[in-house]
Amino acid sequence: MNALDQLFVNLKQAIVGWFPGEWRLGVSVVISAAAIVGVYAGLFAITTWIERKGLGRIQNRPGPNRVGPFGLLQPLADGLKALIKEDIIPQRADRLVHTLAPILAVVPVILALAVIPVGRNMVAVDLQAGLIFFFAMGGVKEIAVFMAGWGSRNAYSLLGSMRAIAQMISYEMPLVLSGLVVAMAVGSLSLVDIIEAQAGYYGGVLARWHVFTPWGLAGFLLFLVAATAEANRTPFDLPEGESEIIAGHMLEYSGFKYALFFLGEYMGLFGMSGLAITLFLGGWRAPFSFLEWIPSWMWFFGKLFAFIAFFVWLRGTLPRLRADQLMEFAWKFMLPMVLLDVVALALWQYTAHWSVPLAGLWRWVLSGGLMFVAYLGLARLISPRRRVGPRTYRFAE
Amino acid sequence: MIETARNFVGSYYDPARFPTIQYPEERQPLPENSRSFPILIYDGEDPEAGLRCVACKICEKECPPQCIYIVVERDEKGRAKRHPAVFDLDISVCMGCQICVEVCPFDSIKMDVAFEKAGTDRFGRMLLHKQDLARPNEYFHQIHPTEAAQSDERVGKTKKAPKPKPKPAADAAAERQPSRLAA
Amino acid sequence: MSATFAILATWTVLAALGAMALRKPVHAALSLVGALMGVAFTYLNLGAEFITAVQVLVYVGAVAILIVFVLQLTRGEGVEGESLAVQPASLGLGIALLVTGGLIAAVVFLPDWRAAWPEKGDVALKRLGEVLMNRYVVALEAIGLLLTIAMIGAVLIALKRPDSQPPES
Amino acid sequence: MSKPLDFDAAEQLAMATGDVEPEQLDHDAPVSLPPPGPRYEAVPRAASPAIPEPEGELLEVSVGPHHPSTHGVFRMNVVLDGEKIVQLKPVFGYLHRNHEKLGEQTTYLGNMPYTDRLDYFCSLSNNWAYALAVEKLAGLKVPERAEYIRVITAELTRLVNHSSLVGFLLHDMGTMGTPLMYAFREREKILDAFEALTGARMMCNYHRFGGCRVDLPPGWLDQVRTIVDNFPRFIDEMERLLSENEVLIARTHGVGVLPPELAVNAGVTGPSLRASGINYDLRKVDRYGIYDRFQFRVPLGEKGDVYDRYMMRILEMRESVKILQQALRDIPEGPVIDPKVRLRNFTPPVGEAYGRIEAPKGELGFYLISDGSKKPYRYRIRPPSFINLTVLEDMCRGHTLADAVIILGAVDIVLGEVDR
Repeated sequence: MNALDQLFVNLKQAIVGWFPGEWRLGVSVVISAAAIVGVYAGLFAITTWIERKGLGRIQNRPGPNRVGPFGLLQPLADGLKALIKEDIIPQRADRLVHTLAPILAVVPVILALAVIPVGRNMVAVDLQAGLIFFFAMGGVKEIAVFMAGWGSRNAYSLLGSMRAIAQMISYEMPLVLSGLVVAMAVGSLSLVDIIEAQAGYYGGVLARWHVFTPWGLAGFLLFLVAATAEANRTPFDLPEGESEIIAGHMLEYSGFKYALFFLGEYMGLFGMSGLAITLFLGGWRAPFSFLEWIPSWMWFFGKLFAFIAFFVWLRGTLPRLRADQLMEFAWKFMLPMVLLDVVALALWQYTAHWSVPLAGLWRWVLSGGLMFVAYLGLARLISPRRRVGPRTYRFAE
Repeated sequence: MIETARNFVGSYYDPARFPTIQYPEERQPLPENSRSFPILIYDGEDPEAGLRCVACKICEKECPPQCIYIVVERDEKGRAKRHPAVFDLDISVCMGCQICVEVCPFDSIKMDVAFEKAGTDRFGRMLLHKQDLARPNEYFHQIHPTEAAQSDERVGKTKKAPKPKPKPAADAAAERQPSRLAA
Repeated sequence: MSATFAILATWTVLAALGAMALRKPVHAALSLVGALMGVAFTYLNLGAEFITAVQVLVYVGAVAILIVFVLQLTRGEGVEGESLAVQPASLGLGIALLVTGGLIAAVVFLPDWRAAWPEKGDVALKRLGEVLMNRYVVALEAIGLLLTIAMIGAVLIALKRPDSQPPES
Repeated sequence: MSKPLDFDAAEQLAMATGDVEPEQLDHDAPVSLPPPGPRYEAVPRAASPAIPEPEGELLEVSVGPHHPSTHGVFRMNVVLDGEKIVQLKPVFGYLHRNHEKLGEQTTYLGNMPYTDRLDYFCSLSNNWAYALAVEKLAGLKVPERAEYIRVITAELTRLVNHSSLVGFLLHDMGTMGTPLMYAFREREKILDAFEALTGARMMCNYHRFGGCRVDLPPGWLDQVRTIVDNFPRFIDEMERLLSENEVLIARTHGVGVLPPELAVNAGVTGPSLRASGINYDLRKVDRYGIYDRFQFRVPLGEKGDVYDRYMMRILEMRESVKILQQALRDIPEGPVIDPKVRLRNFTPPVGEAYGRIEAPKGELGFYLISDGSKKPYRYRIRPPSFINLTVLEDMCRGHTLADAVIILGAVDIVLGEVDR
């Protein structure tokens, strides 16, 4: 069991061990980087397949089923097609900016993925400020989006990139704050420490994940919504809203550059899901004590696949919001909720050493009640129904 | 969300929720009335001699997009024979409306069901001549059995017996009773 | 001076020069982003992870975006084709010399500047927090208040338009 | 919001067109003639309203003709102030194919397949409207069974159109085509029935002057019965998926409001007009065909926004199912076409006629003048999508571009009909 759990760690150490001493650091870094790029790029391929298949089934279609068994080789065919497609740069486009943008859209995301632990002892770089580093790299993506929109010299691209940036900035606020709630609770910005803090089991069975606390549950949901927006997924996929601005900042891209943008988007999705798992769902930890025999990295990737399936499901169901509603939602709902979540955490921590009877229940009522009441109030405030009221239809005979 | 999940699961076991047909391998049976493009019916073995068409040019006149082009065959003295020298049909113009079939008093032009007519040549491949259009009566029976039986009955009424060289008489009677109206 | 530092320093200086010399405002802004990133990675090279992340988050993620946004919304046509360098050149040179001199003086006249060098590792982040929240807490709060006031002022300026409500029904 | 208008608006409209007696209109209440003169002042609309003082720079964007959400080759020249639309100019004609002039060069029968191509989602309704006009012109009677078949095909067409429209509308809102696929799943079953009946799935060319082309194939009624019986299940699904969806409500409530006065003045018909609260349905007003034999209701909207227009479609589908169930129950045996009608050399007497039906998109009318020859002397169409499109700018002004897309989607245009 332990051997399987530490399989990749030991494998890496074995390979590093073959090299002379002064080479070892370099080799270790190269292996980690290659592993991250390789694993997540492979995951990207599988995800496109899952997404197309899932959407197909949701829409009562078979999805890709021609290339390979169950269409499993479809990502390969897609990639090949993207590679051999003509790469068009608009004549009046800013060539350098236009070309750099897709690269810049992928690189920071890969850097961000490096800090997420995927298993016990399996993290490429354990930064002291890993959480902030992750968010910072997410911020660099905005520059890439701007470069793509501006460099293409297309009104739709520019509009799309402006929308995308406005959306990303607005949702970065609740995203970072809901992440920081966890950092406050744990007292560290290192993602490894955050997973460490979620060790142990309630009653020896249920894991002590943050999502099982009132502030953690609220934070998780808020984080999930913000992450959906940050990763440009429905219902927040306005930047590429094809019915309005066609493909947004990616409009003028074709061939492999377009594929790179997609790679960036999906890797961003993995990053967001991975972070949500790390912050709230115990990272690579098992949910129940009796399931601990399953290797840690399997837990991480299992949770990641669950997230991907959830996002596909969401995409198959919901229409997208309008730009101003999106902003309204971010500033009038998400931000106050996240700030209140900080208060909820404070209440939770403050009452940690209460010695009244049923202390656990009271803590839940206090901290969770705050979030619930806030949710009810704010949701009523922004609900479109409040503005128009229910409809009654008359019928003429 | 629940509704889409229901459809996701349903698509695996409920055929009503999974209407896709893997087209080139599987095909939906075409209903009998199905139509695609016109064909010319001939009796007997010889597609040239057995052609029912008498080059009356009614379909040419009635065709809304005017995709039919007919030249009457003439003998040495220049008299019109009851046979088309040229019968061209441009299926890039044809809209498959079936009006030629309805107006044809000789049960000669009918609708095919074959729809896979794609080709790489925009012009030559799409202009069909009478050799391309001619189909035996047995084929017609195959694709539209009910209609073919009715048509045979009418043709039998107007022609005493199928001869190698068709000589349809009493067009007037057929004209008064156009084929589709009796159906 | 390590090779990493040499690369980063060259990169930063080149990008900073680009920010001054490039003719298109957007190019200049993007070049500035490059310079800021160079500085950020220099911090990382020095082991200050938190400062790196904050530098990227604040300067690249927010300030640079703000700059390109402003450039885009004002279209930046007025200054297109001109260098953004300070005119006249002598004034700019003077300012540059003053800043450089100040930095050198600070380094030279600091009693023991090696003592101010933080140890690597955990200390950087933890100590930073402690110092900010204890010794300099008043200054920190004052800066926060100042920024809040500035933001409210900006909102008030932006709110000048009275009929900004979308037409309902 | 002004007070919702009632039946007298419809009376007024019907009388304005001049071919309906006022007695025919009011079938329940005692006849009370409205005072002479139009009760709705024709409010002149500025052709292109003055652009208000712009806050910043105005941006002119040309949406289309190759834009994924313009439902065909259609272009909107939009002037934007930020994201808000200050001016919107629809540009169409990319699909113009000279339909009306062509109609004057073609025989009466030869026009029938062309009417399929007007609104290619509802070829059977178009057929009916044209057949109705020619039958009025020539004074033909339609056999009982053919009338039932016409009602069945027209209502099935309405189901096809409305369900697809709901799908397209939601697709415009960005649902990745899920409702669209569900709509197409149901549409496919109806198209199969059409193919079994007429030989073609979309370009049916089925109705003839004085009846229908062929009789129903064996088993067809059972096939349709199965479809109709299963259809409410689909509508329920749609409603569960959409009508209570918070995002859909946010996107559609209060968007693209069409005031009833404007709707009447601009000649808007169909679900868009009824969504504004005006009771005007030709099936009730004209009672053409045999619609007076069926029990059905006409849903009326409240606010006239996109949500109401969407709900009109859903509710009308339910009513259509009711009509279909009655028609399928009552359909008699008998001939399907008047055997005296000549197919070739069809020459109606000299005169003129206007035949109109309640097509899924609104009032579809064909106006014909005969000079006694084989071809119509004048052939004119009143296309519902085209006339409904004229209020697009009024509905869109002040909303964002994203709203314009769904407002356009809810108008329900088919460019084949707009451009002709």
